[in-house]
Amino acid sequence: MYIVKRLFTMLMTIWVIASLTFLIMKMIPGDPFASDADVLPPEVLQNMRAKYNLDEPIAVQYLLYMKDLATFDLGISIQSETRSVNTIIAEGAPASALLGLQALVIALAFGLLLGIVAALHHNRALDYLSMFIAIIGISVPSFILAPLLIKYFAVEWGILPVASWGTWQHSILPSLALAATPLAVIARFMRSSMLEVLNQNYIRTADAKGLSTTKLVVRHGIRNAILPVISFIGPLFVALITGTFVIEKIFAIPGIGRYFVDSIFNRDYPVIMGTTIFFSTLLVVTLFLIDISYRFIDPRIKLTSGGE
Amino acid sequence: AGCSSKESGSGSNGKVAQEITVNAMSEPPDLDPALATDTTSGWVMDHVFEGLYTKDKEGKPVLGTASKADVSEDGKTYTFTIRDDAKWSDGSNVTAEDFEYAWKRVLNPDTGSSFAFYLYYLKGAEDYNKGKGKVEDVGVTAKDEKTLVVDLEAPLSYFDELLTMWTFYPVKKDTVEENKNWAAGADTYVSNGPFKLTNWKHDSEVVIEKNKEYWDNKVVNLDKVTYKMVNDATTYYQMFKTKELDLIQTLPSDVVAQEKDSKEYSEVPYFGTYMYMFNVDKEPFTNEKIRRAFTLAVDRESLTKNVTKAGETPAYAFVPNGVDTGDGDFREQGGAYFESNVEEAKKLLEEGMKEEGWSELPAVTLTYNTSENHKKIAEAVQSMYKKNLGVDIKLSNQEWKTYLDTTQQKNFQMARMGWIGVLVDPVVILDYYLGDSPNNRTNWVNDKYDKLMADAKVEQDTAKRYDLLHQAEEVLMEDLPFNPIYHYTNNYMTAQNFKDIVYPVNRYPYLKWAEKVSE
Amino acid sequence: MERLLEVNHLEVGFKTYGGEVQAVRDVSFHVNKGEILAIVGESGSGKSVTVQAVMRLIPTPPGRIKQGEVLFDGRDLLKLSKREMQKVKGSRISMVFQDPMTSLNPTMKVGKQIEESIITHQSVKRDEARKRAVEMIKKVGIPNPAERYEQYPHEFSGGMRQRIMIAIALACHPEILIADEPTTALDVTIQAQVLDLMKGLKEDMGTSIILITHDLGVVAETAERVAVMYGGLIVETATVEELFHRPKHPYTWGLLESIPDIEAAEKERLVPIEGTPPDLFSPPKGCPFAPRCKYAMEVCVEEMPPAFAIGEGHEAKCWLNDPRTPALTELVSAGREE
Amino acid sequence: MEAKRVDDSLFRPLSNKTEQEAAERPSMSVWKEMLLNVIKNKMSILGLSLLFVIILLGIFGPHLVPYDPAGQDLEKTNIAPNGDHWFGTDDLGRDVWSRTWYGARVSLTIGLIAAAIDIILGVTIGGISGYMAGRGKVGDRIDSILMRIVEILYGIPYLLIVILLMVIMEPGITSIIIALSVTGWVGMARIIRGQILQLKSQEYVLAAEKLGTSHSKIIWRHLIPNTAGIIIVNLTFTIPQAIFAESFLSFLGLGVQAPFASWGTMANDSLGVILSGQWWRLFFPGLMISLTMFAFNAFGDGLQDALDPKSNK
Amino acid sequence: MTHIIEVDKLKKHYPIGKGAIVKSVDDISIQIKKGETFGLVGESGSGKSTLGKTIVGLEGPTSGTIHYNGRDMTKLDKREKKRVNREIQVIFQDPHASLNPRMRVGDIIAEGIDAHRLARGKARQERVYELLEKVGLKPEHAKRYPHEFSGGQRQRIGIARALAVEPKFIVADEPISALDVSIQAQVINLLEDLKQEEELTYLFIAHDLGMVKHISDRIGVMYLGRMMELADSDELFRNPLHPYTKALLSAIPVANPTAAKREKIVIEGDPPSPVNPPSGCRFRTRCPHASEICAQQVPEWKEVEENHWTACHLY
Ligand SMILES: Nc1ncnc2c1ncn2[C@@H]1O[C@H](COP(=O)(O)OP(=O)(O)OP(=O)(O)O)[C@@H](O)[C@H]1O
Ligand SMILES: Nc1ncnc2c1ncn2[C@@H]1O[C@H](COP(=O)(O)OP(=O)(O)OP(=O)(O)O)[C@@H](O)[C@H]1O
Ligand SMILES: [Mg+2]
Ligand SMILES: [Mg+2]
Repeated sequence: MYIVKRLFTMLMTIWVIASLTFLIMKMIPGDPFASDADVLPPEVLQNMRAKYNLDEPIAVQYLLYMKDLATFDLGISIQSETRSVNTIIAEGAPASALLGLQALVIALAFGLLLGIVAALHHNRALDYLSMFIAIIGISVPSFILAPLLIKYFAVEWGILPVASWGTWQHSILPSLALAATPLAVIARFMRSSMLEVLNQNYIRTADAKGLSTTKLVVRHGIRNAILPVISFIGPLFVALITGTFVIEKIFAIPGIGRYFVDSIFNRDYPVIMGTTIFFSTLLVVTLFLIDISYRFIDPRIKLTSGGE
Repeated sequence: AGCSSKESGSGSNGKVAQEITVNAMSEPPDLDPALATDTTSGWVMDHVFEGLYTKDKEGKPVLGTASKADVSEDGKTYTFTIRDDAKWSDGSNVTAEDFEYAWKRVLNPDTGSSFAFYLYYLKGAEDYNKGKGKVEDVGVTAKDEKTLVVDLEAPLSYFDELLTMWTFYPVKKDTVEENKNWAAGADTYVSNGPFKLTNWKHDSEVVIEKNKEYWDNKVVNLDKVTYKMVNDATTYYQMFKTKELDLIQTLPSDVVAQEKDSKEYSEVPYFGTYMYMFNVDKEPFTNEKIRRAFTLAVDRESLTKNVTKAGETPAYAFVPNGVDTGDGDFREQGGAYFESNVEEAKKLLEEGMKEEGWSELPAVTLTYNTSENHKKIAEAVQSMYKKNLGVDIKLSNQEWKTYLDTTQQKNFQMARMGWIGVLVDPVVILDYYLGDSPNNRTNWVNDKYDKLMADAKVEQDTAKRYDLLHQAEEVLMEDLPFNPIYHYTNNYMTAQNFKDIVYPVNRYPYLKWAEKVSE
Repeated sequence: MERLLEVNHLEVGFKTYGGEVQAVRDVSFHVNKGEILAIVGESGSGKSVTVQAVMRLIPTPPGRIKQGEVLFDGRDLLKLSKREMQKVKGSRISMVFQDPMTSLNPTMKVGKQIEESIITHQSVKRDEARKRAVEMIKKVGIPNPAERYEQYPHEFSGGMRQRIMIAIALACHPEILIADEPTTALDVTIQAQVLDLMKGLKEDMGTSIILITHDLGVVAETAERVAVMYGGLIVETATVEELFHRPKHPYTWGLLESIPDIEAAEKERLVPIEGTPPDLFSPPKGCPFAPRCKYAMEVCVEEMPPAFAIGEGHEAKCWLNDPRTPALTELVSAGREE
Repeated sequence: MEAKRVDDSLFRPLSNKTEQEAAERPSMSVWKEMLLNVIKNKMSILGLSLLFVIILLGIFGPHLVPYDPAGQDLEKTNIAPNGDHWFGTDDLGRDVWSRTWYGARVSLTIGLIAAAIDIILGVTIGGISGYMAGRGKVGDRIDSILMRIVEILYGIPYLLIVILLMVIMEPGITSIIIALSVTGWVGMARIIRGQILQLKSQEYVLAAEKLGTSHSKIIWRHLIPNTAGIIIVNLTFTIPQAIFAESFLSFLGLGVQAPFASWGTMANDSLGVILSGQWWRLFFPGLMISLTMFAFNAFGDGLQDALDPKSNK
Repeated sequence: MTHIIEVDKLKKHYPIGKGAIVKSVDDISIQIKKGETFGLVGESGSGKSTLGKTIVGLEGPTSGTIHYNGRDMTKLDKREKKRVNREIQVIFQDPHASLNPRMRVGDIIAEGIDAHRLARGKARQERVYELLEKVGLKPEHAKRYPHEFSGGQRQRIGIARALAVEPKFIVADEPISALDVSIQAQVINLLEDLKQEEELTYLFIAHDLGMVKHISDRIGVMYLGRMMELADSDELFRNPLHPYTKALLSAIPVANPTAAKREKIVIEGDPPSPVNPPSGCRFRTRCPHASEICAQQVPEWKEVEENHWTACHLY
């Protein structure tokens, strides 16, 4: 019952997001057909408008869009008139998702490790070292980190290709650049909540069982400390797997990240809507799963008052 | 490391693999000649298609798919004969009907082609495209399989040049009719140029290979051209450095200084002008003297040398270099219309203010569209006004489409704009400030200018025509509804093992004759 | 008799912003093989800290074992490497913690928490370990062991959690079981059952037990020897009989007096020990109990009493056992002025 | 036995039997104690002093040199740090030192604003949502509505919102604040909600409820302080995020307008130096961001320790 | 004497997944008189805490009703609810978990005062000091944090906190099990004194039967979610009727190592599960006197002697 209700709310949420996006999209000035090459004669514009139903009143456009949306038809891109939005997403999503997942795995693995090590060495050298790494990660954004990585790994040392997509080597630098900041944040979160957990009595119990530090942390520490990290990576996960404009641009990766931005700059209405719906669907589903996962992580958590 | 495509095929019997990897910057939005509006798509299509006319190594229009072009006395009717050996990449013949079909398709309102207006020179074309006329009345007919007759509304001196544009390329009728989305992928793509499309990985690369069916395939040396889509300047520059790319353009401005002397570096004038438009209906630019003051106060030499740095030519007029009048370059003939002069500018500003009765100059905001470079230039200009005129102007930027909207609504005082001629002819440039041009956002209307331009367009005598155009430009530069800053330049870096790459003034490098001479 | 564990001159302190808490001061005691030693004493007197120090579970920082040795099987546990200590903890010495509510991991199934000790120290298969864990749950008297295995601590009643703690400690058949108030949350029947279980271990396997408790009834019924703690010190050690019948420390007297008489027909007011325990930040230089002692003498506040040997295995740190002490009646009448 | 050495005369009843006063530890106010704890923590003092220095330089830095942060000298572009230009000059010949400290004003303000938004909106909304979840039908609904709002704000493309704001507002600090307020807090809200969900089953929460403590007090006095560590961590990365967000907004035309600098825009404008080698243009603003972050983190760690009464450091 | 609390057919069931239900409290009816101390003992896990929590309203009942001073607790308006909530307080079993580690003791105690606006400023502080003294702590302690106190002291903080709102009825869930005997005695004395001074009523849950006997006027015995026996405390100890009560009393350890160990009635068999309790009498699977009827019929809750109730087929 809870699930059914949640599913319904999820659909509603997506619908609200889509509608608001539609509204804002139409509110901002700019014409998809205006270009720097020429200003088009009104009749030519009219021809093209008609092709995308843009000559209808906004309410009608909205209804037409929602009707198509109901059949999962996201329309045709205005910018690339031969490509449907569905194709654009289908073709771009795998690269973005692969990259995002890779970055997430890196960020999680090293972030957690760094955070745990810092907590175990609270206010000692390793703690400070991890803080140092985290600060670099936090204060050097990917748009600076990426060219630096390229400069050293690809140009100076020649161990990895500069950019573009295809082999696994191509994915290393972008994943690293993408992972750096989340890694740092995860490390800080983990450190903070791990410090709290390590003070708890049950850790003492586990210690008394003669567990090694590793097992102690893995079995008793992580699960109790990971909640903030889980909360944090929910939206992050969606943002990463749906691609990042900056990284995809710098590394020339054929993902969909750039469409989120380019479509808006180009006023490519169908693509704006398509990417937004794609993103928000993933988002809403992920956040739902995160909510569910809270219960699995900590069985004491009660999300709703109804009997479960 | 990494870039596998280059290595493959090399090495066997010592021959150099004829392959080149170039940077297209971004995904070509459309490779359908009827729909494409951008230079990236144009770059690819220029290589895979060929129009009735094509360009030679010097950039002059020469016959391409047509073997013969007859013009009627009145200059309004052209009869083209299609080459016998003109073939589609699938081996079938290119016919006059293909051309007729292609052009009418562009004009069909349902196609929604943005560039349809380039075909308005054809008889009945405008009416048809605007939904007022019939398709039968459009002035293009295939007389027989190889003969194409074209009727123009009025004689057009640069029709041959116009026919090299991709909007006039033929498309294979059967293919297009069969599959609406024929141009979306390499499998269904049929073309008639020196190369053919063999692979299109969206947002990643387009691969074209030598078209064996092309009538003039002997002159084509390259077997394969790969267009990568690397948008980030820092990245493609580094890819060039690691030899992942053989040809790049528009270097990151910070590296131009250090690459200037390199053999791989080249600068090619680009047929366009970077300018600040004045809104002549908004104070203080209602005053001509103040416009002039603001124009003279910019030190263009310093700006291009120290700020933009990519070899741009300081602009003292509107039409850039590159138009061969048959009697020298149009710009050279016209010369400069003013020179930067701080003293003069100060004086003019004072006079202007006195004329208007201002004790204080109304606040000025310079608007530009969001971009690293525009920002830098605007900052430099801002500082020059402060230093040279003692005027503090404000800067404001907007994202491109919003900016277009704002400027179109004439909601600005001083705004950046760039204008590039699709065709290398002064008309294409000067048309910009016609009183009824939708591009003219300055509110400046001058009947004399419009008249001179109209006369020039119908003038059949070349020398007279250029003279009229010079007169028109003089009128424009007298009133100064805009402040020309510089004429564009494209800069390139090309790997030294290629020869015979052609760099046209208003298109991207042409690779038809290019050859790789060593690994 | 073989001394399995011997603690000598143990001192433990905790740094806090106000100064150092001297939680345990010069504590020495021993446990023989197969013996049950009870530790009783004031709340906050350092019982838990003492036994935690034995297992090196003092949180460091802020805590620190300042000196002393803990000899187990002839080796000083305080000098073992971390790894060696891990081998001892949980398998040879195990511990039931005082606070069952917070000493169980809230996010781990109860069964897993038991199973974990088994797997850590014995090379058994997972199924086998699981079976043993279920058996342990059953042994401590919790119904439906198989289902309970799957539940989380917050779904257990207080007493059940405490029994889970016991199950964890007993899972590996340790040589020494340290039980810190293991039955406070249990009703008497289950308490009896659990104590029987522990006694059974002692009898069958020769396990030694250190039992911390407040319930003197439990002490009387279970333990062989008793150590009484007050203010970070062991103030009296004796066999159970000696302690109950011939206590030699006023604090012990107070404890024994506080027990309500269950047989009593009418209600009397309970007799607590008046006053408050010493502040361990700056413990008095003399006997910590002196301020609350009815029989305090000048010497008590001035000098720390030594351990007076009273009889076989019976020691008390109280000046009253000094031959120079006047009669008790004299002390009481003179001392009380109110 | 050593007992023998004790003076016999002491064996007499205690004459003035005063109850021993427990030696009292210094008792002080919550704030004073926290302050003391912060001061005792070397890292947090380091962080605090660093922050102080940065702020001082933000105020006085530009005046220490004779250069206007916006003043160009096109003949002196890209000069490496030297005695005249301590941090060198940029590609328009402006003094990087004065721009850096001028930028500090903008960037630090933005950082503080973002932190304030995070606390005011993020913590409150997350707190309410987490606390209300599972508290009857009404509670569930409140949680659901708040979280749906969060999802919606996450879901609508931010760029679109920014462009809309740009159209309806003048560029400047106010616009930045509004732009940051739209979504700047949602991450914090989600995280705090998660923490509260976990915390609120604690018995002391039940006890407080039983005593009749109001919901808001339970949230603010019992729950939020126990998430202090996480809040601090989240703030320490909200701040740089906002500093870079400002450069993004400014780039789009919503924020600080050229020629005025901020660390974010300076970094953004000088990416090219990675290729061309005028490292100082990127390094100094970058270093300042990093140093600020170091200061915040060190201070934050110290604060976290200080806020936790159990960690007696 | 009037009843301050009337519990009628109260049930509290917890679903534990897979459709299983723990019947923690199953059909319990008791009345607590104003001013009395009602002792509650029983097997660990028999539902004592659950009953306590349900009465104070920390858990909603699955079914059944609770009346406070004759009013149905579920049918109070908002203002009344606030008042009733204040008048019914709880002392938690776990003095560790029930105090917020980040709040000072003074603030913890004053929490209820603030919530109900009972005092402000100086008066509030005075009140806190007074409460601290009342429970045997010192005013200086107000500025310390809970973790700086021993278990016994913390428990007293919990008591002071409950007293702060001038309650009428207190559920004390094992308030003394964490304390040493001497302090237990202090706390018990304290509770008794308070009862006199403040006219309190207690529901006192504990395992230490000696203490329970000492403090309670009446005692109820629970087993597996049910009430088994209920009588005046002396009566119960003197004359236990139910076999479970008998077993329980016999198991009390005696603080005398040499006294002849009393014969303990050992309860045979495994404890049954609250998920799937035995039919009829819940104790029958382990009862030495179980007969056929015990399996078939739920024994009636009857007053066997005056003020002495039990649910057993033997009577
Ligand atoms: N982490 C700590 N920080 C500061 N002081 C501590 C810490 N742990 C224990 N103490 C102090 O050490 C002293 C001894 O505590 P301990 O827990 O050993 O008492 P106990 O005898 O077990 O009491 P109880 O019977 O109440 O459990 C107490 O005064 C306590 O305040
Ligand atoms: N939140 C819960 N979820 C599931 N089961 C629960 C929950 N709380 C209590 N129970 C179950 O209810 C039963 C009664 O628990 P309760 O805490 O009332 O016992 P108790 O009589 O207080 O025992 P103890 O004396 O050990 O504290 C137990 O079987 C317990 O497992
Ligand atoms: Mg203890
Ligand atoms: Mg209980």
